[in-house]
Amino acid sequence: MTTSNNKKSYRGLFLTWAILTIAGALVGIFGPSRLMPRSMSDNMHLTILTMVVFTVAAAPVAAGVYASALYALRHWAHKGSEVPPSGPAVRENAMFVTTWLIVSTLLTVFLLIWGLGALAVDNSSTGKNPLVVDVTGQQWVWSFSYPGTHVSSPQLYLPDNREVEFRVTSKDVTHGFWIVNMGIQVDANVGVITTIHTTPDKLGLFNIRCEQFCGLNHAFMVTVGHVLTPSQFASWLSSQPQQA
Amino acid sequence: MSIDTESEHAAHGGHDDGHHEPPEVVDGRQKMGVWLFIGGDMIGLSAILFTFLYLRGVNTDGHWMSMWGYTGHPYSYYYNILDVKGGSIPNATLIKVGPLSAGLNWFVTVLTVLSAGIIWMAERGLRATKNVKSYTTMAGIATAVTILSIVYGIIQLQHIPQIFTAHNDSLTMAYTAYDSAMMAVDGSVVIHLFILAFLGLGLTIRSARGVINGTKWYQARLVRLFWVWVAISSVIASLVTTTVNTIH
Amino acid sequence: MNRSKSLGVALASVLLGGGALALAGFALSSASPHQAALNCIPSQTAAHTCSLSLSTFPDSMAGEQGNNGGVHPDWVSYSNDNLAVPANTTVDVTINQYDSGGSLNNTFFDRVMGTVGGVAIIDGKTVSSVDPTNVGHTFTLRGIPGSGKTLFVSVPLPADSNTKPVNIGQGQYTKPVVVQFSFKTGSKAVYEWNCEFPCGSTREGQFGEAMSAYGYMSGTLTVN
Amino acid sequence: MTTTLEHTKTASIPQGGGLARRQNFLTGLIGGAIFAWLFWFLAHHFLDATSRTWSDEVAASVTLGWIIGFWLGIGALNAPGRWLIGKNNTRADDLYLAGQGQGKSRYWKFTTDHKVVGVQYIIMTMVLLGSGGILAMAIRTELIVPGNHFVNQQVYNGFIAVHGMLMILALIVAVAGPWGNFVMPIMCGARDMAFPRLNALSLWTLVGAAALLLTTLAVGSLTMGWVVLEPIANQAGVGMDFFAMAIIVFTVSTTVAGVNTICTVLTMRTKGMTLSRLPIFVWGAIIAAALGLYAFPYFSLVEAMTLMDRTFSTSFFVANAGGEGWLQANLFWLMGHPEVYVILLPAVAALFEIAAVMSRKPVFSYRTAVAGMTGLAGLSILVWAHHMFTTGWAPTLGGPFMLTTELISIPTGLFFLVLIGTLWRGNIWMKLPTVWMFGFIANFIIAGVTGIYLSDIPLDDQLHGTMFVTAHFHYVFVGSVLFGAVAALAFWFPKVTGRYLNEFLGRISFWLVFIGVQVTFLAMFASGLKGMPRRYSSYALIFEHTNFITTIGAYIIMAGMLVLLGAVITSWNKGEPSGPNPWHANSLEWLVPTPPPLENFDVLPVITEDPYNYGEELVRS
Repeated sequence: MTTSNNKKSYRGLFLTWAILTIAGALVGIFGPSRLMPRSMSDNMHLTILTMVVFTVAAAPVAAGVYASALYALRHWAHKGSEVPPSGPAVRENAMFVTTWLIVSTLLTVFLLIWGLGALAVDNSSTGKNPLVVDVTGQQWVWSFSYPGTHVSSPQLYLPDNREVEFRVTSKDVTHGFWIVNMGIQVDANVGVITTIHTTPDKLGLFNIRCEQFCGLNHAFMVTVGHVLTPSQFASWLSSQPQQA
Repeated sequence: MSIDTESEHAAHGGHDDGHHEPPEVVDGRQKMGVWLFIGGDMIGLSAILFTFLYLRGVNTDGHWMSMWGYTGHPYSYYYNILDVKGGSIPNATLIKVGPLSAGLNWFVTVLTVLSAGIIWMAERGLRATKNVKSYTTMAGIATAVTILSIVYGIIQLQHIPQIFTAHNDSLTMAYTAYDSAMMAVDGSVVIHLFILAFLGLGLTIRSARGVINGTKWYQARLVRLFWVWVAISSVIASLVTTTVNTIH
Repeated sequence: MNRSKSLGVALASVLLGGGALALAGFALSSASPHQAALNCIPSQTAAHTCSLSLSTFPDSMAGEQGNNGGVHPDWVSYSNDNLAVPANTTVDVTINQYDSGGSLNNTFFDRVMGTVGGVAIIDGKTVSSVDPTNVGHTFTLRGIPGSGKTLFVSVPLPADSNTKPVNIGQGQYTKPVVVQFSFKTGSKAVYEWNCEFPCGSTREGQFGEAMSAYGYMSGTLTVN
Repeated sequence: MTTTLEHTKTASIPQGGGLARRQNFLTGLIGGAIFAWLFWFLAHHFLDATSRTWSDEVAASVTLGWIIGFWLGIGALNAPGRWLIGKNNTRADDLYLAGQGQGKSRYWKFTTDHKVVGVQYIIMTMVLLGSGGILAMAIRTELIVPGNHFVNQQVYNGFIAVHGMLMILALIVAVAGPWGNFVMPIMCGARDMAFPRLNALSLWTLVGAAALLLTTLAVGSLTMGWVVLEPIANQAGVGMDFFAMAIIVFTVSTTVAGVNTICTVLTMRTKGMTLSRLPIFVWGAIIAAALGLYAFPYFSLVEAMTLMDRTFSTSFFVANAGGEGWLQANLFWLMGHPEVYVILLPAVAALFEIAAVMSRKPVFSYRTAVAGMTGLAGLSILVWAHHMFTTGWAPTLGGPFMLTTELISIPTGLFFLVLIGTLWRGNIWMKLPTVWMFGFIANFIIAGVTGIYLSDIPLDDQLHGTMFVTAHFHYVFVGSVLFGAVAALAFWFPKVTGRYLNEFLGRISFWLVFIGVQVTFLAMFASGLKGMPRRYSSYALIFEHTNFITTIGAYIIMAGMLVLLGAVITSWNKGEPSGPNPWHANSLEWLVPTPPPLENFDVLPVITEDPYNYGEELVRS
């Protein structure tokens, strides 16, 4: 293979890479957000954004591997039953290895910085008058109670735009409390209270599913929740039967 | 791969050479094998002690050595009350079991260390004096000491107190977190002691039959390596379990 | 081997293997118990109303588990597990509760929830909740058909403290507590129901054995 | 190339020899059955005389009886017994144990020859993959439409637990078992493994464990997932006792095999086989073995504790008695994450080997390859809590574990560097192993990228416990490890049988499995993103389409694997003859006759350079 040929064909490699990168980035931008459930909280907005950013960041890397593999197949594949002649005896290429290491380290550092930043945002709490909800998992029913009100319910009702702190526990085995539309989950453990918090910012219906295997009817340990306006929430709360 | 065919026959005289490796090569390989098994066993011990310390660490609210339930009677006593007479058992009380006897624990450990010392002395004697008879005797003594430590190890396991708990009409037996962890630690020690007893018995018989002797002592050394490790692990386990045993 | 022969091998592998797998699947499927459905009996008097009658037993001698109580004669059981009701109908349920009881581990379930009027009739008395320390079982129905519509019904069944003996099947029981309630079904869906009183006997939450096994203290409600 | 190495002189076949020489798999089964019954009788009599069904104590006793009886029956305990009474094996004994002059029957015996053990591992891998595959098809059939129509949810829960564990076992042994035993000692220039009897012990112990695991479904309800989640494992039926004992027995097998592999590589290399001249596959095998030696003690301990909770009423995982479910999660994942690399590394190393031979080039950056594998193994023991991000255990450790987890992408990236670098400008011989290797490259990048999502805690808070995770690790295990394993099978098949694995059938199989994997698991990613949790026996209508596609894809994979099975069966005896070195490779396993004679080498070779001297001046032979 002559040098000019090489240059020409490496252009092909670059083109394949570029096309695949763009395709990957497009999938990243439009794919997950289409598939993922309606976002109803600050955490879920961040989750979807992270998904998009990571996919776009991964696209050139994956495209690089695919393009090289396709390029190798296109140019160096040797068909037939006879053994091909030996290739060039290249054992090392310090430049290439170093570049690869630097690039992959930089990418990892980027992922880490983004991840730690997102984690900090995810965990940050406004601390302003959060609504506390006690969540109890029992095979295979969720129940929610609102401390200080004697109200409990098999469905979750939340006011809009107010931070909610969930205190999650279990009566029997480990369950996984997951608000699908709010991007938060934490296990419900026996004898332990785990907490998570989020701030709903869209009105409407959302799904709650158990994401930790909990036995016979695990698939049916589901319920729904409602985000209401603060006044609707107050009237719902007062309309509920009081439990001792 | 390039094979240097010139030196092949120079290095090895006959045709059958290499099928019989020199004994010291085989011995070295077996020693490495024993060390690797000891390495795996070290992970096992650390995992057990991790369990012990983890359970200690999470039970800061008094559940480490105590539990709501009943004790003092055998299972059948409560079973009769519940299922035969149809009554209800009295209210559960908070039972504090307290730490197991550190003396008994250390007694088993000291016996293990003693047997390890004997087996080490015996091996040194064998290599120095080539006297197989005294080796057989000492290996026999070490085995007997090990069997004694097995007996006390089992006695120790039997001293772990059972507690009965009842919910509605079903009665269950249980152990506190401390007792559970102790059962893992002591159970592991007893299983290791069984292996030592087997190995000690083997050394005794083999040296009595002359398979182990003044020139072929390598197996004695391999067994001693493992034996000393078991003794050390027993000491480590006892150190941890008898120092981290406050009730609160 | 030439190509056509190879293709033959490929085809044979897929057909033979697929056939063997289908057989294995059939065997697995038939080894998995599916009980015959108990259909809701339409009311003669009122439109869109039907009635279901169930029982809860302290053992398995009178339920669906067979003459000798099946593999686990001592496990608590519901009389039926697979229930079928019509869509958009009021279902009147009567449960004869023959078992003793104790304390709920989650007092949430001492309430009557999701029934018509939020009440149940227990031995003739209309109640909206019961004593949480004296419950035998619960009938708790939930599940999600997918579109956000939910059906949640939970009725506590108080413990049976009667002494008058009754014989049903091969089981000997005492006169039951009778619990009656109604709920309304929506569109077609499959729901699961189970008992939320901890009546299994393993240590974690008393939810083992009969509580965790198909066909004892749980079942399916099909709306069709 | 290989002409001067003759078959070992046949020593006279020993005649007679008593009971010990009549033991085989059948006597093992009989022994196991007798002891299982005996232990059942004793346990039932002394521990549990009243119950009509099995209690946990009885079930655990039966499993113990089975494995002891199986060991006795097959002859695994002969060696310790003979050691105890001071009898050493003669050379004739050793040769008999190695299967000399016993024809095909040696494959059914406690045979110590590493090549026999290697073939037995091939069969065991196929048995485990096959039975796990049947369960996979059952699971997908159940999920083809919403609702529990095919089996009920209790049976389904058993399927997911046993499918998971069978496949984990299958993949742990899929590359390291057959090729770590058949070719690895020859690659090092050894006559056998370091401890041939332990080698046979590890194989037959695996058989004993697999038998226990396969019976769990028949014995009772398994409501705990393959990870044996606590505290729910405390609720499961007696099948759980079989399950736990199967794992404990299995860890005995892997520990013994790991010690054997390490000792073989470190002490049995022939003269001149320095560590830097080792074929790269040997590096993968030894690093995986060392990692396994670290990881599996946690596995046996956590299962032993599960069994103790169930039989002795201890409280390791019982919260109201002072135990904790998170303890199980910690111990399990301390084992569980290294175990992923115990599975992955041999497959990757085999692919390095294949890439070099098939592209007629040296392994690109051999040192990077070894460093990458070592680094991955080292990092993998520091990442276990990333499986527990959403459990609520130690939220403050989330950041550090995210760090270690994301660092893993650096050594993983080096694998692509080595593979692509080796292929680059080579003359890539497009035979069956190469084809499957390209499949690996395509799938492994998807596995890697989706792994990055899951390592990020805010994203994991949405994706953990969903089908997204399931799809991710199936891209790792099916898309990557299985492809590597099939490539290795196609590559070394001629060395075992003297025949090629049918190229045409192999390619049909490749395309079916490759397409099937994309269809199945891309749709499964979609299910996960939409919000479908894993281990669901039934699901809401919004997941209908993606699940249907996944099931169709799974059937395509099944068809592909069946074609592969057909190819293996037909090629084994009737395939195209390959000669001793079909790929014109230079490593030692190709320079001995096919099939390699007992004890491999007539005269041990002396090595002067590594096997990757393609295109270099020094090429000889």
